[in-house]
Amino acid sequence: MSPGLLHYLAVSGLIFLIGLAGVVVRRNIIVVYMCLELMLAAGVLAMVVFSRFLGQTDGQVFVFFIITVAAAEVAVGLALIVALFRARRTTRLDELNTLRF
Amino acid sequence: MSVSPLLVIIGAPLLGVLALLFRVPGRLVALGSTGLMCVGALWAAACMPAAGGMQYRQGFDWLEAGGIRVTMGLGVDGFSLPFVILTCVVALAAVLATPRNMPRAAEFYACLLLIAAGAAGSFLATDLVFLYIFHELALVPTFLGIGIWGDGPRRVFVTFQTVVYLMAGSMVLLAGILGLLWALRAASGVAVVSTDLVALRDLAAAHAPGMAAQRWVFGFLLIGFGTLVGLFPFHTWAPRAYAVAPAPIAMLHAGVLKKFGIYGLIRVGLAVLPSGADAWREWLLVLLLGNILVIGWAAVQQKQLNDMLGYSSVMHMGYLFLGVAAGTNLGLTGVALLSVGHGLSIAGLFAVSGMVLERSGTLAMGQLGGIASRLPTLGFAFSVLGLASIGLPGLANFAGEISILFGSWGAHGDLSWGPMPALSWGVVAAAFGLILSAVYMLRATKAVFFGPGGSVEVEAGPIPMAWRASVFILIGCLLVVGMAPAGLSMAASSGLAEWLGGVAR
Amino acid sequence: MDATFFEWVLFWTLAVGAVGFALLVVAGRSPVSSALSLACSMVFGAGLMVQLRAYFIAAVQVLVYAGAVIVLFLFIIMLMDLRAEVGRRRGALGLLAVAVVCVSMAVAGWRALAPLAGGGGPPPAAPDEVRQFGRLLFADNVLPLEVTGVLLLVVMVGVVVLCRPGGADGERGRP
Amino acid sequence: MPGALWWLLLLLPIGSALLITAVLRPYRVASAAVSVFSAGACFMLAVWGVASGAAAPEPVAWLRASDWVVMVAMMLDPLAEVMLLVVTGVGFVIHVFSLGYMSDDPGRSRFFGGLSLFMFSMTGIVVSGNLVMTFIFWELVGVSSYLLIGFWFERPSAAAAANKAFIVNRIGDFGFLLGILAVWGTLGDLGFGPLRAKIEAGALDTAPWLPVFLMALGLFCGAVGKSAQVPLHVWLPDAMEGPTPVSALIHAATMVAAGVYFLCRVFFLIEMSVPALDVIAWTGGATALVAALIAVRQDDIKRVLAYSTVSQLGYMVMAVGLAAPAAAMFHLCTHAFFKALLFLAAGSVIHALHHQQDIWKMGGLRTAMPVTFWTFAAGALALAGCPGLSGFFSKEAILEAAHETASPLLWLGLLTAFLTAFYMSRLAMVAFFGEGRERRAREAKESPAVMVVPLVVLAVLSVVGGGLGIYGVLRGEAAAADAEGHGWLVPALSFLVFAAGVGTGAWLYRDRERDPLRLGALRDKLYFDEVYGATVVAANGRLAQFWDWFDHFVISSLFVRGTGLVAGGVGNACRFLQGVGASGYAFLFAAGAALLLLWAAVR
Repeated sequence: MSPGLLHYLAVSGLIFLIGLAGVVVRRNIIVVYMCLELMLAAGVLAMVVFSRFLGQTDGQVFVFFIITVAAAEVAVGLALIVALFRARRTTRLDELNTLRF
Repeated sequence: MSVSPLLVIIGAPLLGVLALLFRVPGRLVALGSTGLMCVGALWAAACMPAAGGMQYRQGFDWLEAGGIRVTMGLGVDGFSLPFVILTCVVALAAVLATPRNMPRAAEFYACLLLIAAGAAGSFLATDLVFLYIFHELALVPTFLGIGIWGDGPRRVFVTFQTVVYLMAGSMVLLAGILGLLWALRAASGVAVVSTDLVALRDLAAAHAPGMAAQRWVFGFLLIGFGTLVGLFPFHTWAPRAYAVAPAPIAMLHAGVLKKFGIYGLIRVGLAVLPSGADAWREWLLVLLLGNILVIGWAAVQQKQLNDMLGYSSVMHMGYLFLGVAAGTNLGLTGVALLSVGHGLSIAGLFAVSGMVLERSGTLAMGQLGGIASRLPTLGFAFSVLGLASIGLPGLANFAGEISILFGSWGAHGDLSWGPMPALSWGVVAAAFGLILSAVYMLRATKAVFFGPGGSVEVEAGPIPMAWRASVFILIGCLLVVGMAPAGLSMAASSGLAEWLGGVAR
Repeated sequence: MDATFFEWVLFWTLAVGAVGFALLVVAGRSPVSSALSLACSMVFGAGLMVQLRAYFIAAVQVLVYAGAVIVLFLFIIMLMDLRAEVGRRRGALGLLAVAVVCVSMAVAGWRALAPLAGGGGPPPAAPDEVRQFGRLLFADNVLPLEVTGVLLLVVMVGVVVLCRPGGADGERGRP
Repeated sequence: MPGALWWLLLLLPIGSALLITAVLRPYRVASAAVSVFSAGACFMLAVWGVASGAAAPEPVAWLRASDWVVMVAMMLDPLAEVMLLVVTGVGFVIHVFSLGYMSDDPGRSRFFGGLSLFMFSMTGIVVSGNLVMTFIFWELVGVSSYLLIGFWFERPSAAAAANKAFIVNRIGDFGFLLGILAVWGTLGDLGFGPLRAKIEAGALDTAPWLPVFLMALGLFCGAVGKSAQVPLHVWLPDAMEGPTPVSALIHAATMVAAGVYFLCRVFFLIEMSVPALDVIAWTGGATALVAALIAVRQDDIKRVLAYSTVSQLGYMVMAVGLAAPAAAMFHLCTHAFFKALLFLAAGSVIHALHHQQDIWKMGGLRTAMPVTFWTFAAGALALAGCPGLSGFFSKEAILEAAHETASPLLWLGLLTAFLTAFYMSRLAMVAFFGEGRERRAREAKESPAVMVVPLVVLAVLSVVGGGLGIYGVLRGEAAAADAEGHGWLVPALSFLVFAAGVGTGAWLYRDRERDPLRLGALRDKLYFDEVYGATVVAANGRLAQFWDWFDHFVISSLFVRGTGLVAGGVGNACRFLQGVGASGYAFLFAAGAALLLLWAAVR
């Protein structure tokens, strides 16, 4: 009995949680961003797993679009981080609280 | 919309406010509009038939949404006539009592006129929603008046507290009104409830809401109206506000606006929710005794003249609530009479205390003294008005108080030889309140006006003629109503009989 | 030792690899090591996909995701010559809170997905899987494809504007 | 006389009062003239009305609600007519006297305004036809006495005395009002006529004794307050702060008698409760004795007369308690004459000595002011009960009533009579005999005619008052016949007591510089004021402080400000949610998601 749906989902869930923990714990904005990508990757993995186990390739088409959008998002995010870095000279998340109460 | 006295009464001040927007001398406009109001009131009184039903009904549909139909309606009947006359007379007196050198006079007169319009409107409105709207219209300028022209160290704090307190009261009242409409719709099953008072009363008579609903809704109405009037635990805003308010604002608010709560409670509470009123009777009795006795004793202890007047005004509200608790026709007629009497006398007293403040710079009774020897008019006016407010026969308050005491004696209980009903014990305590009122009023008269002279230098000099006219008008009306109250009392009692129908025993 | 045993060995190595490197991303001291471990994690993920016979997606993931995105990260890190994070770690209480949240999500997920357990491996891949994929992509979903294209164009213009020496707001010409 | 003219009795004085206060205040002569004219006209009207036996006018509705109406009605039976004559007569005489007495006072117009207001209210009480109307004029009389006592309001003592008088009266009115309410509640009517008819028809026969007792006690409360009976008598001696004509008119002749008059008016109601009668009788007796004792040791001439008034009022109330209202009214009438006379004589002495009121600073006035002395002597003898004068007959009638019911009050009455004779002879000896102890006493001259003539008129009335057949009118002609044959015991005893009193007084106080009797307690008015001050007034003060504290701190600070603080606190507490920083937001986001998942999973 080869590895079933649940196992794959478990792996993607684990990766998702690790990403989430990273986002919350880490202070450096770049690393937070990477963890965000990690969560996204977990999502992609789950999509592929479901599409394969349900036998339809729609899932994979959808994944294709996800990856494209993710790429676009990374580009914009990093551009923002660069602009932010130039303006504030820091990447520590705690110091970026001008909008805060 | 034919020209009727009611339009004159409400229109005059509103037009006055408009006129004040242009560079028109404020005092002239204010005097003109309040004068017109009095003419309208007299016109309405003159043409009031003996039947006492709602006269001059006019109005137009204003809003129909969410299951209620609101009509902007005006009308006056025997019961609301005394209140309207009181509003117009006190408005005129307040304008006259305003000192000439008032800073930003035009805005001040605008505030006065708005309060007068709001108060008159709330007594003339024949629609529950407009009753509420007019009162709120009158409240806003009161806060402005206290905040801007008031004096005293904690002016801003007191204004803030008053605003929040009265807003809370209004919200509770609004909840009560909405609860009322909802309960009626639930009980009667009619799709759209017209908020016209007459329609509401008939609907409630036909399909009386359940006991629990009546108890809850009347509770909200009582607490809401009570806060606006100064029912015992909800009264703390009143003395502080009057201590800080300028005299004309205090005159108008204490004299007229505070009666709105009592008028509303009778007009809406007793008519639409009679068994709700029965349920709350004991609680109301306890609260009003708090009013009479607790506030009475607190008044004896006051050090400032305006504080004392504020407490005395709140204490007399206890008598009005006793009349409402009794709910008998005689008791409620007494409420109408005492409202007029108390309105006139407390307005006069605040006018005098305003002048005392102007002439001596302080209202601390410890420092003041001997003002009657330097300013005899002031001494005479305060004595007469003070005696009126503690129920001297021959002046209006007494007729009201005696009717309330007789109306409440033995109401809701048999009077044969058994133990006295609860309300009669309330009357005993209220009668004891007469002694308390005598104690604090005479103590104040002696401290401020009699005696050799206080430590504060009082600026003698002639009292302006306008101020004399204002006090003369108030004392004159007190005498007229006091000497011959039959006119007002018959109008009020027939109006009440027609309005409360079988309710008032 | 039949085929399933081999599959399980492959699955476990790939799974442990992916999760391990994901942990490294979070626990990594310097951002560079985090970036690299992120790349490795992506590759192991792709491996899993290969095991699932979704070859095209695996290839796309490695190419676009692991390749381009991670390289971009490295590029930015180098640009901003970040030193290793010097601030103190998050307070114990914070860590505990996060742990609680993650564990509860894990439990909730497990409870929700429990009925799916069992069931064998994935059905055999369709022979013309890529052709089918192409038809889907260019026949049925041509509109989303074009929109994505436009999106990428917009993103490129945005990035160029953002990273111009004037910075996001342009007029303050600070270095 | 047409019935409608009776209304003038009320309209004239109130008209003059309003006219004076509103218009004539600056013109002192005109206001005095208007006031005296209205008093004189009222007296003429009263005499003409009583002589012509005019019927009472139609009542007018004063206050009307749906089924309850208060009428302004007049009730003119022999009792009211006698009282009316006394009130208007004495009132007019005192108005004339005031012309002279107040001639040099700046506030004269205000004084006459007050007097007219008083005449209006007093006449109102006399002619009133129902309980509420009586209560209305009751309060008006209280207010006019407040205004007149506090006439010289610059003096703090006068202002305090005025307050004291009004508040003590108000306490009496409190009980009175409850009495009226009880009567109205149980019998359902306010007019005296209908009430009397209902009671005679047996409305109260089935009633349990306590409510009737309380009702009668309530009505008696009003009399206790107004006629200064023991618990509430403290205000009358302080009321001497007012000008002397005021003391004469209000605090001797008329106002204080209103209580007794009212008791006689509602006697048909009070007599239904025997325990109430006993309470009334013993209160009257106690008041008479206590006041007489205190009067013995007073040094201020007006204070002596004030306590004497309280004592005589005690006599009248005792008579009512002994079911002899006619005797009480007879004594009231005679007392009105000689007490007004005594006060006016004292006024004339004070006026001559430039406001000197201490008797130990006087002396030798017998030669300096002969007419005042002889009129004063006539009044004093009448008061002391010298046989043949009016006081003797009226006091004897009261003692006769006590004798008939064989109650111990007879001996108490005789003791009081002795004390009365004693302090009056003391007063006469110290003030009028011997020689002037002070310069002002030696240079005193007789008062002008306008003051002396009223003295003579009142002296004549005091002397012949007993024989005018007032007693016959009061008790109704039928009973007059058997009045004489009462046996000799009481007249003999009262003469004996009179002689003893005058004798000891004369012997003890001939040519004395100081008062030989120590009796400090009596000089300090048996410490009533101090006791009241320590108990009632202090309790009121402490209660006021407590409730003020309660209102200030518990309600306005604790509840009102408290809710404000609570609202602020909750707001603050929630603030942390908003300001945690980026990672905080992420955490909250994650926590929310986790909760949702858990909820979805568990449901």
